[in-house]
Amino acid sequence: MSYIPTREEIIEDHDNVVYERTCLLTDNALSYCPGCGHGTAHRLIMEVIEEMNLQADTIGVAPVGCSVLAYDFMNIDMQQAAHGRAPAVATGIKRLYPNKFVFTYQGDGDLAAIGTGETLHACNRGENITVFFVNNGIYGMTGGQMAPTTLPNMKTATSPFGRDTETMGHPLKITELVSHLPGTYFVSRQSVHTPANVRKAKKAIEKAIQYQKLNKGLCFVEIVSNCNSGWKMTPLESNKWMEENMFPFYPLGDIKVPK
Amino acid sequence: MSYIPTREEIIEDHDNVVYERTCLLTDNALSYCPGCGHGTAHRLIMEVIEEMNLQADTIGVAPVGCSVLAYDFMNIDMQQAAHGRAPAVATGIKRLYPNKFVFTYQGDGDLAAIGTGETLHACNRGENITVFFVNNGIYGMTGGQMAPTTLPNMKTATSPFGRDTETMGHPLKITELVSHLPGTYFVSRQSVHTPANVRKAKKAIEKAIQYQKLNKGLCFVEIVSNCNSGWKMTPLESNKWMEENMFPFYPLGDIKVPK
Amino acid sequence: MTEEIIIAGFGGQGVLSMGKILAYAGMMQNKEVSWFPSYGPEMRGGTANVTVIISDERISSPILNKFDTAIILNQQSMDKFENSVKKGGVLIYDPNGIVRHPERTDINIYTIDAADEAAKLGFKKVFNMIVLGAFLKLKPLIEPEYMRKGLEKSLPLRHHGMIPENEKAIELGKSKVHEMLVLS
Amino acid sequence: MTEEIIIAGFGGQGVLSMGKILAYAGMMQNKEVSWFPSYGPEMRGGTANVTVIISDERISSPILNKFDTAIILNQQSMDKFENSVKKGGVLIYDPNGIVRHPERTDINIYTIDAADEAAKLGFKKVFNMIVLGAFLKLKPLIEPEYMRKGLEKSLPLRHHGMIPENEKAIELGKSKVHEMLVLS
Amino acid sequence: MATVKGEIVVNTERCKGCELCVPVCKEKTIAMSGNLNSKGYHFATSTNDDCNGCTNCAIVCPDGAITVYRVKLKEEKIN
Amino acid sequence: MATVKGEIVVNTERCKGCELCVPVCKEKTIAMSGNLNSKGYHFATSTNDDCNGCTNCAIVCPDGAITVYRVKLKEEKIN
Amino acid sequence: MKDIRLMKGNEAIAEGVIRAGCDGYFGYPITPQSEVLEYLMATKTKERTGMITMQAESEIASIHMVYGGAAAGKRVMTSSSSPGISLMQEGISFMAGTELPCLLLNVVRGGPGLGTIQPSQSDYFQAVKGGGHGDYKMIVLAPASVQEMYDFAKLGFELAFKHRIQVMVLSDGAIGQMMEKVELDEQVPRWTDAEIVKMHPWATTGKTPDRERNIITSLDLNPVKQEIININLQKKFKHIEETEVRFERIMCDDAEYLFVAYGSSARICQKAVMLGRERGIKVGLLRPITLFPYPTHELAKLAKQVKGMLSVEMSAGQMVEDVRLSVNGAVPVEHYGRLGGIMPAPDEVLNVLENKFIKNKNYELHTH
Amino acid sequence: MKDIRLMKGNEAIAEGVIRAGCDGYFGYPITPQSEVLEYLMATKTKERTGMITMQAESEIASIHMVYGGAAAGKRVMTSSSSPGISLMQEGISFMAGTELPCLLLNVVRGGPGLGTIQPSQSDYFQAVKGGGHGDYKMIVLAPASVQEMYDFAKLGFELAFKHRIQVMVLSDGAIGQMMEKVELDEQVPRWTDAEIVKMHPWATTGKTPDRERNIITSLDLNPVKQEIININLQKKFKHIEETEVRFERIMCDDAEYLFVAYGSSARICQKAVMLGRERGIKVGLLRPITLFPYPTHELAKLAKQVKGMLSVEMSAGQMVEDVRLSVNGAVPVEHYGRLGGIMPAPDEVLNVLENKFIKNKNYELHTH
Ligand SMILES: Cc1ncc(C[n+]2csc(CCOP(=O)(O)OP(=O)(O)O)c2C)c(N)n1
Ligand SMILES: Cc1ncc(C[n+]2csc(CCOP(=O)(O)OP(=O)(O)O)c2C)c(N)n1
Ligand code: SF4
Ligand code: SF4
Ligand code: SF4
Ligand code: SF4
Ligand code: SF4
Ligand code: SF4
Ligand SMILES: [Mg+2]
Ligand SMILES: [Mg+2]
Repeated sequence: MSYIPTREEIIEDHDNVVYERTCLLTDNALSYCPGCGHGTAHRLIMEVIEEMNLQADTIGVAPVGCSVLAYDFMNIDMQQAAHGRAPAVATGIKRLYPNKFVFTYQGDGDLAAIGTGETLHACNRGENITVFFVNNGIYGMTGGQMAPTTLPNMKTATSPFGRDTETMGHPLKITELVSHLPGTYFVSRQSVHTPANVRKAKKAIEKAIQYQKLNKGLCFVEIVSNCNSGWKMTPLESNKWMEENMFPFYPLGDIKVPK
Repeated sequence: MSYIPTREEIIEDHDNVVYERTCLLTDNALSYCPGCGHGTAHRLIMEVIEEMNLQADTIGVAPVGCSVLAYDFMNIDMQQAAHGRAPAVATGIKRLYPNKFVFTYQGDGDLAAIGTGETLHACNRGENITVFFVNNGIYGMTGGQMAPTTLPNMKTATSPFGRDTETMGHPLKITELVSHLPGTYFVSRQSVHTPANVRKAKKAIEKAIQYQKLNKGLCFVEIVSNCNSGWKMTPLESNKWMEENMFPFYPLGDIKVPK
Repeated sequence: MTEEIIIAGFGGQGVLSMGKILAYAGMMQNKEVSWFPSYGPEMRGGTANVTVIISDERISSPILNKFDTAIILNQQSMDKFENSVKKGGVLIYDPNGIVRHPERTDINIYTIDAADEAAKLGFKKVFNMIVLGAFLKLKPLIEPEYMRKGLEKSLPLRHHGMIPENEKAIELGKSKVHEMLVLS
Repeated sequence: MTEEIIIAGFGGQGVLSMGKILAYAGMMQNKEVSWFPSYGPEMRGGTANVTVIISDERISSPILNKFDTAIILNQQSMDKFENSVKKGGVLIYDPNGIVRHPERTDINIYTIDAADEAAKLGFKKVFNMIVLGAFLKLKPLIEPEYMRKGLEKSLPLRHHGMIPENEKAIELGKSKVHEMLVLS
Repeated sequence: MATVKGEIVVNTERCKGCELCVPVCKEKTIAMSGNLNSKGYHFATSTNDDCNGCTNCAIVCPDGAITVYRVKLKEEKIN
Repeated sequence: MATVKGEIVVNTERCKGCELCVPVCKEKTIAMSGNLNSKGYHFATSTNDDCNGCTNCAIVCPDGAITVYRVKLKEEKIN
Repeated sequence: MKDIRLMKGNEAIAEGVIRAGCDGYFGYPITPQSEVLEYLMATKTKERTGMITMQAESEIASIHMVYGGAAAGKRVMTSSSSPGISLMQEGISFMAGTELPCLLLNVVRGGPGLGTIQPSQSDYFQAVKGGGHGDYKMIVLAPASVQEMYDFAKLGFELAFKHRIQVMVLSDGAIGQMMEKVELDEQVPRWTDAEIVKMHPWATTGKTPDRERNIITSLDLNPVKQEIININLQKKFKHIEETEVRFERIMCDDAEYLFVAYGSSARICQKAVMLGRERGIKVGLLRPITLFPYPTHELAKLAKQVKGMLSVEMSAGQMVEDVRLSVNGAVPVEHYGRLGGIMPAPDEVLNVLENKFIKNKNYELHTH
Repeated sequence: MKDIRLMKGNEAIAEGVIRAGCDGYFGYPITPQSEVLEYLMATKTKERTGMITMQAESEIASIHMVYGGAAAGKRVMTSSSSPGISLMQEGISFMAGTELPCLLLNVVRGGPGLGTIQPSQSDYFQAVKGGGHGDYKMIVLAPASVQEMYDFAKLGFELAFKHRIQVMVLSDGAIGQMMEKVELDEQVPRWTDAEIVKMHPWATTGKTPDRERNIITSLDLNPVKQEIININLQKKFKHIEETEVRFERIMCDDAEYLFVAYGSSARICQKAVMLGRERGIKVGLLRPITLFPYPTHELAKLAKQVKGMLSVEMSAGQMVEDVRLSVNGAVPVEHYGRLGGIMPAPDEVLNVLENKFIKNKNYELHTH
């Protein structure tokens, strides 16, 4: 039998750390609701940027949405973009700094409603940027209104009797749509609600960043996430609901991979 | 042998008319350049509306583009929409007049550049409207600048050395794109440069209007057309160039038909 | 008669709905009322406050910086609003979680152990009604029948079964408020 | 010296480029110049006109409603601009296609059969240079060497081979302009 | 032998001389006039008697400038 | 028998009590504390010695509240 | 029995448009006005009156849906808050150019940019001078209470159709979010399609044999015609200036000093007037209700009576220009504003007035 | 040897920005300014100086590409004409809120709506008062010649970076489309990335270990902080008003009557001054070159000297408000405007001045 060290002995030695918050997340407490996937998504992106040693080369673009304050949490240079315009903003940056790593971080309202034109055209031009797209099927920030990605019959503040696809349209699979454009290089849909999914999502984020360094065109990583406040559930319930309802409609996995 | 009537005898009798301009085209001379497909497209739509006896039930929406003055030529009630916004305008009309026949008539700059968001979302919601989309691969109205649909290496006023797909993106197949949306019901690509094509295009227009009457969702008819002025060719040359260059990239035919 | 009230605490303490019930009740009693909340995302887990005015006349400004009564339910709000009570006005607070107690000597200060009482009842939701009771004891602006009407109007139908509990909590609050001794 | 000129006709007659060559030449001769076109889609098949000013001083308004010289190349333009010539000013026109000839008696009117002459040359493109020659005969503002420089500057390199033809056409225009008899 | 006889009437003021109608006429009936209309365009014109009223020219004309007439010829049956 | 031993440290002020870390711990090490942090949240806490340092809890924590430590146990070879 | 409710301003105007016979609402969520769309959705307008309520993909789509509906003669509207209203400027200019009636609601928040979601009045210039291109005006109504939020729905539609003009209700986060008592009135029936054809012969309702086709356009490439169109527009605005000015005078009759304020600032100033009178200062309040047309003549008249005017706005000084233009130098006009979502308090504005005009101290302004 | 060219105004400003060391142009075609983008494309800016020229999918995308580039410290710009500029209002407000330097060109055409493509000056309010939401100002330069179109490229970028502000060149179809002689100057080198890091420590160029991260945002939900941000913005505008006023005086020294006009109207008035002097009228012209900051003090001074001022604008009367605010009732101020793409002629405006102030007839205005 071996000697079993005490808790104090273990945590005293920083060499024993196998996981700690990346230094690219600031000390500011995240402004998200308890259990919201935005936090994990932030963390993964920052971990990869740290691991790839890209902090000095990164310019991020924050959207309007719950993640509007992303710049408070990500310890990198960031610009806050107007609602829906992050891909245009990122285009402006990247064209002038082709050697920087430029990404947008956007919600489904931002990217797939008001920002549809900017999203599609940045994808179509194959801008060398990376788009991180957090799809929670709702407008979290403004209090839970219907998003383009809201599921059929889902209740929100502006579809209080459920999304009626007859009058409100079908949920928009924007990710599949942009994957049809020649300008996108790598398109993937992930989630961050279980350890396994977190690991896969991180892989996808790594690839997306790698490809940008190789000037391959636009990489697009969707993260299907909960909005437990908007959905009016506990975090654990919301993740379960997400698995049961969101994933069948928004199946996880790579959608477009380099040939 | 039969008696062969003289020219005068033949044209004297209105019963002998087998083709004349529909009364739904006004007497105003079209403002288009000689040989421009816009005129034929206008005529076909008006013919079908006449034949289906829909004049009193039709509200058309003119775009910004060479066809901005469509209301001078189409003898129906029409609204002129801001650049790119015709699908939103038509949505506003149709939601309030579900029994009217509502259509937009748009160019490629209008529909696929500035209006991308409105186009995609009207399609996605399955608005019961009909979109006529004249794709001439260029901004005719403003003097021949590059459009989203401009072919690779094609020279325009803003791509004087040819469209460089590396920096200017690939031509956008917006029609294929919207055909992927559940809200579109009938999506077809036609041309109007030969008698046979004119006849086919008219069939597609008829179907699109029929389906709207049946509340089937959005019908989308693209007409690949010349812009001989913008392309700097004679009308005949431009039609030939269109066959040789546009059609391979934008193949004619139905893209989505009802099951 | 014009009564200008600020109610301030954490989001989740029922600050806004307490104000709403008060305003509804005032309205049912045929008074002029206004209810002006702090709003927006800062409410998420942060602080919440609402200005309620009940008056016999048309209300001028619904936004005020001086109040007849301040109802204070956490330390942050105490820091922010203690000095906003008019001279001679009333400050009611729940001492639970309060580190720095009010220090003014020119106002009347009362405490209500609403959190404790609610916990004792095993029914945390009536916390705000206990506080409301304390207020109504000190400022009996609204007659009980109109309080009931206010509750009916402001609670969704499916919660009407709870009205008796709420009324009881109000009564409890009335009985539990007590004046702080001012050591001066 | 300030010369204020309007040149007006159909789109396609080379109205704008004639004005441009004149302006370039003036500039080469170290004068102040301005060139202000009608623009936009109405040019497509419609009318075209351009105001050219050549002056020894800084030019004030590039937009005018009175001109020293009007060069008129179709009926519509005649209708529009005949009355815009200053008293004592010059009106030059090509009678080809003109139905209603100018009627003013307080200005000097000249004709130039430029369309016919160009047709005779079998070289329609120099039509506008013939007209320009007529103008220069009447208003010898620009010396020939600067006209050449103006042509060089305003024509794209690939058309420089045509400069001699253009110069010849200008000379032709100079020789063919003639004054209209004013019947009054 | 033709069993129908056609005729076209070109609205010469609407015609813009684009020439699109010319090649679609199998009967080579249409050509461009040497004359100009008031807008300065050479207009299309019918140049022979072979028109069969197929309407091809009219339906490709972007300016709706052509009206087509057709009569059935009463044919004597041979055989 | 465990060849590694883990420990977690929860930053109780960052923790928002979402409970996402609880079910992902195979060792059932984590539970929610009865106490509140200054923001009013019940925070997560380690409740047993079974942690193996797998990091599952940390990587699902949206608030980056968990640090995970692990040591290899020097094992005496049996057999 | 009167139908009296306690409502938020945003809810009141939503209820107001339903009862005013509105045919269609098209909008996009934004704080602090999302309750308008939410209320309409929750109340099932389609079932209640047949009114269409639709969430658009953006503010730009919203305003052009409004354009389409208005051009077909319907009573239609949209609402948003500052950034969203900025996005609508092209569309608003198009509606001005085509003289289409509609109701627009701006629940103003602090700018510029994303700014803050707190109340502000810094979109006055945009609303009153014209944030879009070209020479145009909208009728701008400034509600100062939840009741007026409700009332201006009906009034707005009436004015819009009377003059074929866009009516903007220029509210702010405070009026939108606060609850007050509202007295509701009867449902105005929605127009039938046949009524629309009759009442609005210009509307694109489908060309019938009995009339020429109707065209809604703001384009005329012929400058001569375009100038005539513009002159007629200007005549209409002039006519509106002559006939539609609305304002409220509070204690003005004997006033020596005057607050000029609209919307929630006016509520604050009303209290300040009361405080001032308690202090023995003869102060009054002129509250413009229409910001266009502006109560220019009323202010010019008051300029002969008072010793100074203080324009109080939650902005760095916008309406004050119209006050100055109205009095044309006859009396000193000062401005006091709070910015960025902060609302001044009644005693604060009273102190400023006292210091500027009475104590004549060199008062330090917050904003400069 | 001097490099002298005959150029269109649109071409001149395009050449101007290249030579001013511009890093990026993002724009969308619209008449009457498409030559800007066309010229830049034809001249191969990428090969010439490394400057990026890009056609965006819309004006909205353009302004936000500009935002991105500007926020990273680059010299960037966009151009459009009236409807396109209206679409940019939200973006402009965001740039104001983030204090990002940039150059914006509006080659104004007649509105409202689609209007006409002919020249107009009816976007003055939008440019000067703020067409977007919130309290902000841009520096507005009004070129009156092709040379100034060229010159204001460099000046514009200088002012933009000096004050971290948006500079709008407010031109019109006439100045954009006409050709005049232009004297070009030397190429200003584009900044290297290293220079940008040094000169613009606020720019988001990638966080290096030697500094905190840079954040470009216009959001602050805390109204207290937001008010401070706004107060600082107002201080900046005040400072600009004190230091950057530009104008031209033409025959003002002995003037008894004054034209006030900018851009192409000023050219017309300049001719009218000459005509007036020929008629023996002592008339002068004050030409504001900066519309914000406005030459308020100069006009106030002139108000003591002249008997009347006529604001001549191709609009229904916009700048005239600033003239009136400047003179504050000291002297009669009248307006004369032509609309819808029509430009007044020199004798026409002179006649108006004569009739209004000298003959004192009841002159019938075109616009009313
Ligand atoms: C122009 C404009 N329109 C609307 C808004 C209001 N708004 C803020 S965030 C948001 C939607 C946020 O939803 P999403 O993008 O899905 O992000 P989430 O909060 O769900 O992460 C909206 C509509 C705005 N700020 N600006
Ligand atoms: C907001 C706005 N931006 C730009 C323009 C200028 N514009 C007019 S038409 C047009 C493009 C026309 O191209 P397309 O839609 O392809 O029609 P076409 O003329 O080729 O038929 C543009 C950019 C405008 N009128 N409004
Ligand atoms: S509202 Fe929804 S998306 Fe926003 S922080 Fe809360 S859970 Fe996350
Ligand atoms: S410019 Fe092109 S699209 Fe426009 S009318 Fe001419 S040919 Fe047709
Ligand atoms: S109708 Fe047919 S045959 Fe007759 S001219 Fe036309 S194309 Fe030729
Ligand atoms: S197709 Fe029509 S417009 Fe063209 S030449 Fe023939 S008749 Fe004339
Ligand atoms: S590291 Fe693994 S074993 Fe340890 S507490 Fe976390 S989830 Fe449980
Ligand atoms: S996942 Fe993180 S925030 Fe959530 S309870 Fe566990 S430690 Fe706390
Ligand atoms: Mg979302
Ligand atoms: Mg096109």
